[in-house]
Amino acid sequence: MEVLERVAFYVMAVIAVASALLVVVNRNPVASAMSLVGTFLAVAGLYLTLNATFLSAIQVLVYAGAIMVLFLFVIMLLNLEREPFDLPGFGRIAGFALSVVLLFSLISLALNATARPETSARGGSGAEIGDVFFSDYLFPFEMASLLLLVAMVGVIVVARRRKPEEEEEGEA
Amino acid sequence: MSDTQVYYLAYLVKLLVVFTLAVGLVPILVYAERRVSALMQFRWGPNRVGPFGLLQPFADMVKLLCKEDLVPERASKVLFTIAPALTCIPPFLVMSFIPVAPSFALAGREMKGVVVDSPVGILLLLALSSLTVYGLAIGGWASNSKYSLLGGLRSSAQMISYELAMGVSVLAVLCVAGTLNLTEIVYRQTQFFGFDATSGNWAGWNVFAQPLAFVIFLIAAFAETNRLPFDLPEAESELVGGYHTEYSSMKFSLFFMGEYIGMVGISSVLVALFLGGWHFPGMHALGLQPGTLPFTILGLLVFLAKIGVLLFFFIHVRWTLPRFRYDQLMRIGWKVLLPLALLNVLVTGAVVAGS
Amino acid sequence: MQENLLELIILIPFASVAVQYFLHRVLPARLAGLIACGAVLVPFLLTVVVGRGIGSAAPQVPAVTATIASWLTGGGLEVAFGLRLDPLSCAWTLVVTGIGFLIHVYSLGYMHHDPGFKRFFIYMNLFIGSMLALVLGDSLPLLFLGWEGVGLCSYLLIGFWFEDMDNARAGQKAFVVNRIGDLGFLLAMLMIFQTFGTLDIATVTSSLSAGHAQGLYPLGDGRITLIALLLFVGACGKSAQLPLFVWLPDAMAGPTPVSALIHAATMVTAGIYMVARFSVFFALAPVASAVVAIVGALTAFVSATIALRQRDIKKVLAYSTCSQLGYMFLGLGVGAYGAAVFHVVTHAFFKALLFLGAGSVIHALSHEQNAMKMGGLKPHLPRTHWTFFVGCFALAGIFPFAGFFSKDKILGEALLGHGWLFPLVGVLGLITALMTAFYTFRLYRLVFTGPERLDDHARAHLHESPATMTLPLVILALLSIVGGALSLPAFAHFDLLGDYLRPIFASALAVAGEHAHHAVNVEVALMLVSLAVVIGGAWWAWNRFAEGPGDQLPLPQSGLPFLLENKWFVDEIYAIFVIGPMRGTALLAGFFDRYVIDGIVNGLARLCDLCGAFVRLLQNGAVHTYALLFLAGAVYLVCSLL
Amino acid sequence: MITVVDYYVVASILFAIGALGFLLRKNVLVMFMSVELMLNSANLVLVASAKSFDLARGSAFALVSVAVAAAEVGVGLAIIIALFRLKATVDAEEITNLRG
Repeated sequence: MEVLERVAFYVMAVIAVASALLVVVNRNPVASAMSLVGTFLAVAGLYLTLNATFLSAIQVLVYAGAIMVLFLFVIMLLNLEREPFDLPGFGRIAGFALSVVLLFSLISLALNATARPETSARGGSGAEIGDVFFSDYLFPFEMASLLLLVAMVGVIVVARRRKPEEEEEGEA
Repeated sequence: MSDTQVYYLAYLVKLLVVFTLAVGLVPILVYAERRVSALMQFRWGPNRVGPFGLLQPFADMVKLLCKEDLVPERASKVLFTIAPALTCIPPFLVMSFIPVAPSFALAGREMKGVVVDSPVGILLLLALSSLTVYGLAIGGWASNSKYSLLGGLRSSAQMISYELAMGVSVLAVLCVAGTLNLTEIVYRQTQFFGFDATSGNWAGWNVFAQPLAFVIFLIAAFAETNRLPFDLPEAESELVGGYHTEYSSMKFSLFFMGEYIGMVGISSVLVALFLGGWHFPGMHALGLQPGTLPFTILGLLVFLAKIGVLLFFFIHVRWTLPRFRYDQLMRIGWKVLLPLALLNVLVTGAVVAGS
Repeated sequence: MQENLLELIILIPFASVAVQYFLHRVLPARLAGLIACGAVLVPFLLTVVVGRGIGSAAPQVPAVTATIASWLTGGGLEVAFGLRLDPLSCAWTLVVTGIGFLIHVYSLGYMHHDPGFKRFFIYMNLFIGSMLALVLGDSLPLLFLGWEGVGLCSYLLIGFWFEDMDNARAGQKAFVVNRIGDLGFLLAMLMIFQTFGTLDIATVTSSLSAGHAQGLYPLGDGRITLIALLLFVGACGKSAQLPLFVWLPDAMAGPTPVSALIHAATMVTAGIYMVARFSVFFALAPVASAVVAIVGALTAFVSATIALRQRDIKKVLAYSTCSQLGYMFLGLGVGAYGAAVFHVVTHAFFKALLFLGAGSVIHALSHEQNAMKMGGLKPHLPRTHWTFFVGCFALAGIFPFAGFFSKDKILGEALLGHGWLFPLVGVLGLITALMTAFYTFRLYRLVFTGPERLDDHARAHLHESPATMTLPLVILALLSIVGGALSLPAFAHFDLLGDYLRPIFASALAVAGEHAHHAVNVEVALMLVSLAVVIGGAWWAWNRFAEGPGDQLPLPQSGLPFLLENKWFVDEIYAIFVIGPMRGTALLAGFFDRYVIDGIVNGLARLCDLCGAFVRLLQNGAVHTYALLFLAGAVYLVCSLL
Repeated sequence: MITVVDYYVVASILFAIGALGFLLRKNVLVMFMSVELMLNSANLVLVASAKSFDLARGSAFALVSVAVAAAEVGVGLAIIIALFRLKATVDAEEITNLRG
């Protein structure tokens, strides 16, 4: 079984990293979005290998099922073209260099970490997470719902197409 | 052969059974659709190929396969190619979460009547079925055609909207069932109508405990499978063919198949969630021992019969009702179904918490 | 139980304010008025209930206390929202809520047509609440809070009709003049804290008398004297005493019920309350007491002289109020604390009655206030007339009306005191009593008898006031008749109020030495003298103004009448000697502010501007630049963790 | 044996790729996607670490972070749409002026 676990981890990790790279490299935004869906699904798979089944389902449901559809929808709505290729300027070269430094520093930071024994008292099932939310973290839970409500109102206000007369009022 | 090997072999067989079911039902459905529609319109329908035209679907398939595989100019080739596959995969995956039959003992272990028995099965099921939208949206976008794009946009908007009502209606069922595990949910329904004396919980088919959720789910199911009266993404009269306008040959047939497997999948979900799964009143009285293979096969047959009835209903509705306008569709989804579903959850939650 | 009721007494008016304020859109005016009235009546009844429980005379001052919440805590300071109902505050609370209720009812009629009806009742209830905080507060800060609260309400209500510039100015004047007094009070408070280390009133007074007993604070101690004087400065501001009395006559710009409630019956007596509350300080500071007595007597005298020639019906009463307040301070100064409080109570009765009666007249005459344009109203306003008549008798101090007993008590204590000071202020008070009787009946004659001098507009709308207005008048009139029974002269051996208040002033009187009881015949003789003086004054006015104002109608151009007509030119003197120099200083300060301080500030701003111009180069609006810098920071953080 | 460290490494790589995408791409949408990538890697670290302590608690944290991400994406996309209406571009290098 342990071999299976290893295989699952490596497959998921490779898919995640590869499609993440595709997100950045693809010049077609839709292809980027689809690659990102791949990354999310792979991360969901990683959650499964961590026994966080509920979170894994939520990851697929929210990220792949909702957030990325929204992205896709917006890309289609704006009807974006492929990004033209242009020569990298100073900022991009610096950005690339910085990212590489970040990568290596993060990895060395990660390797410095000592693996603690995996002694979680509770698993990641829906019932157990529910217990946590409805006892210790009731307030954050409610705040999260409030945040979503506020975000919903905000989105409607911001994205709404204004009528011409309102536009004039806004400018006046 | 050791017990473990027998077990794994049986597992493989189970897998195959479920997937053949899903695929095998497609030609039958296509045939049924055409025959039923013909019956309803006083026509003959296909009756030339094979006895009663039974081989028509295969003839159609051959025809589709032989057609030229066109890829529009300036279309995004990779996306154009993977889009049809993306519509087909999620329904297959959905099927793997459905407990199609009761479990039986095999080689000293319990063999579940489901491919993947996940503790959060219903969530994963919903999550995966929501991925169908990518196929349609990508297909519409990659075709580089305005009809397809509009079809793709419509489908993504429609599916997101109705997924909400659907998910919320399922929440009410989960409140009654008290678990996210589908096998468990079906087991809780192994009584036609009534309460479980020991636990004091509802133990009958959920359609009686949750009629409103059932209706909402049913309506949403039509929208999710892009069937009439919600087939706006592929409205012939407005968008030619919607997202699959530019598709032909095998890719088109994949879209086609995807729609029908989707119907099978959503019908299975309906049966499992609301209609008692493999259970039918009186089946225990036949003298078959629960937990044995014959009982399991009986359960499977019951399940299939239920799916068949639902699929007939799907077809019947398609040839009965006219299509909604797009704004009507959105209004029903957001302003009728979603509030109703939320109300249902509220009331159910209150009742469950109170009892 | 009693504690909870005590809390209710103060919370109800504030709750009512909140209700009226937040629901002012939906509440019908009539209902709002009734709520406001109820919010005063209920505390009155509660006070009666709670106050009955504290009547027992124990060695300790009997009191009910309650702590609503802790308030200021820090360092050695600990102040709570604590309430304390002892005989003194009980008397005041009863006056405030009782008279206040009657005036609220009266206002229902008086303000009936006013567009600011609801606003008026919000202010009124706020005033009642603040006044109760002042009276019931067991600590100096709470007392001060109520003190400022009533000041605010007074300001709001004087300027109630703020559309008129003059009214708004009068409100400002009251506010500013009060500030001067408040400064004194604030300083006194700080000194008390420094001296005693606490701001709890009961603790302060008891530790002072205890300290005196141990020889810590000898008679005439400088520090105590200073505190007493500063307290008196505060009292002067609030109670309109001599240097600071100019705001009260102007305060008559407010609606008449306001004048009755705030500027006659309750708020202006806050100074008396404070001095009475800290009577131990004054008892230990003979100099301060003398100052109180002299200032009181002078105020009584000067105000009475001004009232002699006032033409505005409310101004006459306003100056009379100053004058009567002077009497009260005189009483406090000579150590007749009980008598002063007694006079507060009776004065509240008859001055409220007179103001409300004047309001009724003004109401009937469509807001005509000039007494020269009245006359002959007796048959038109029968109920207003006889209640006003009763009020006049009470104010003039004619036996057996309420004013006679209280005034006589103060005068008796003053005249029969020893040393040069007491008889001096007593004589001043006696002369004032003469003038009081004179101007009171002058006013009565001018308004109600003689030929009618109304203008056409006023005559057209002439009418008796509605029952909501006359009923309070009748009740107050009855109180003015029998109010004297609360505290009969010493020889009658019936002194309800005095007995009730005795524990409060026990320590002060112990310090100063109990007044000797005088022989009965001396007291009776004094009474007869003062009665004769008063009746003489009344008689003189009665005859002189039988046929209207007579020679008082034309404006005098010289001599004493000229001085009196112009109120001794006090306002003008202030304008030259106080306001003028202040204007000059302000001009200088403004110059300094504009060129020196602003110069520094602007210079700094310009420096920042310059710096900003450099930093601005970094903010080029491109997200990528920011992200790059941000990431550089992140990388630095990560590397520093390595 | 797969340990927490392996997950950390994967998360680090994902994070760095996200940062790279944010810095190199000009399309606001793709930049936004990169941000989501970074967020996901952070979540991964959270859940992986939680295995050593309390997985349910860690999952709950991650769940809240997912909810926040959902809200953030909604608002972010709405802003991008409004921006596109105003400037007719999603090129981050062309959107440098706050004033419409």
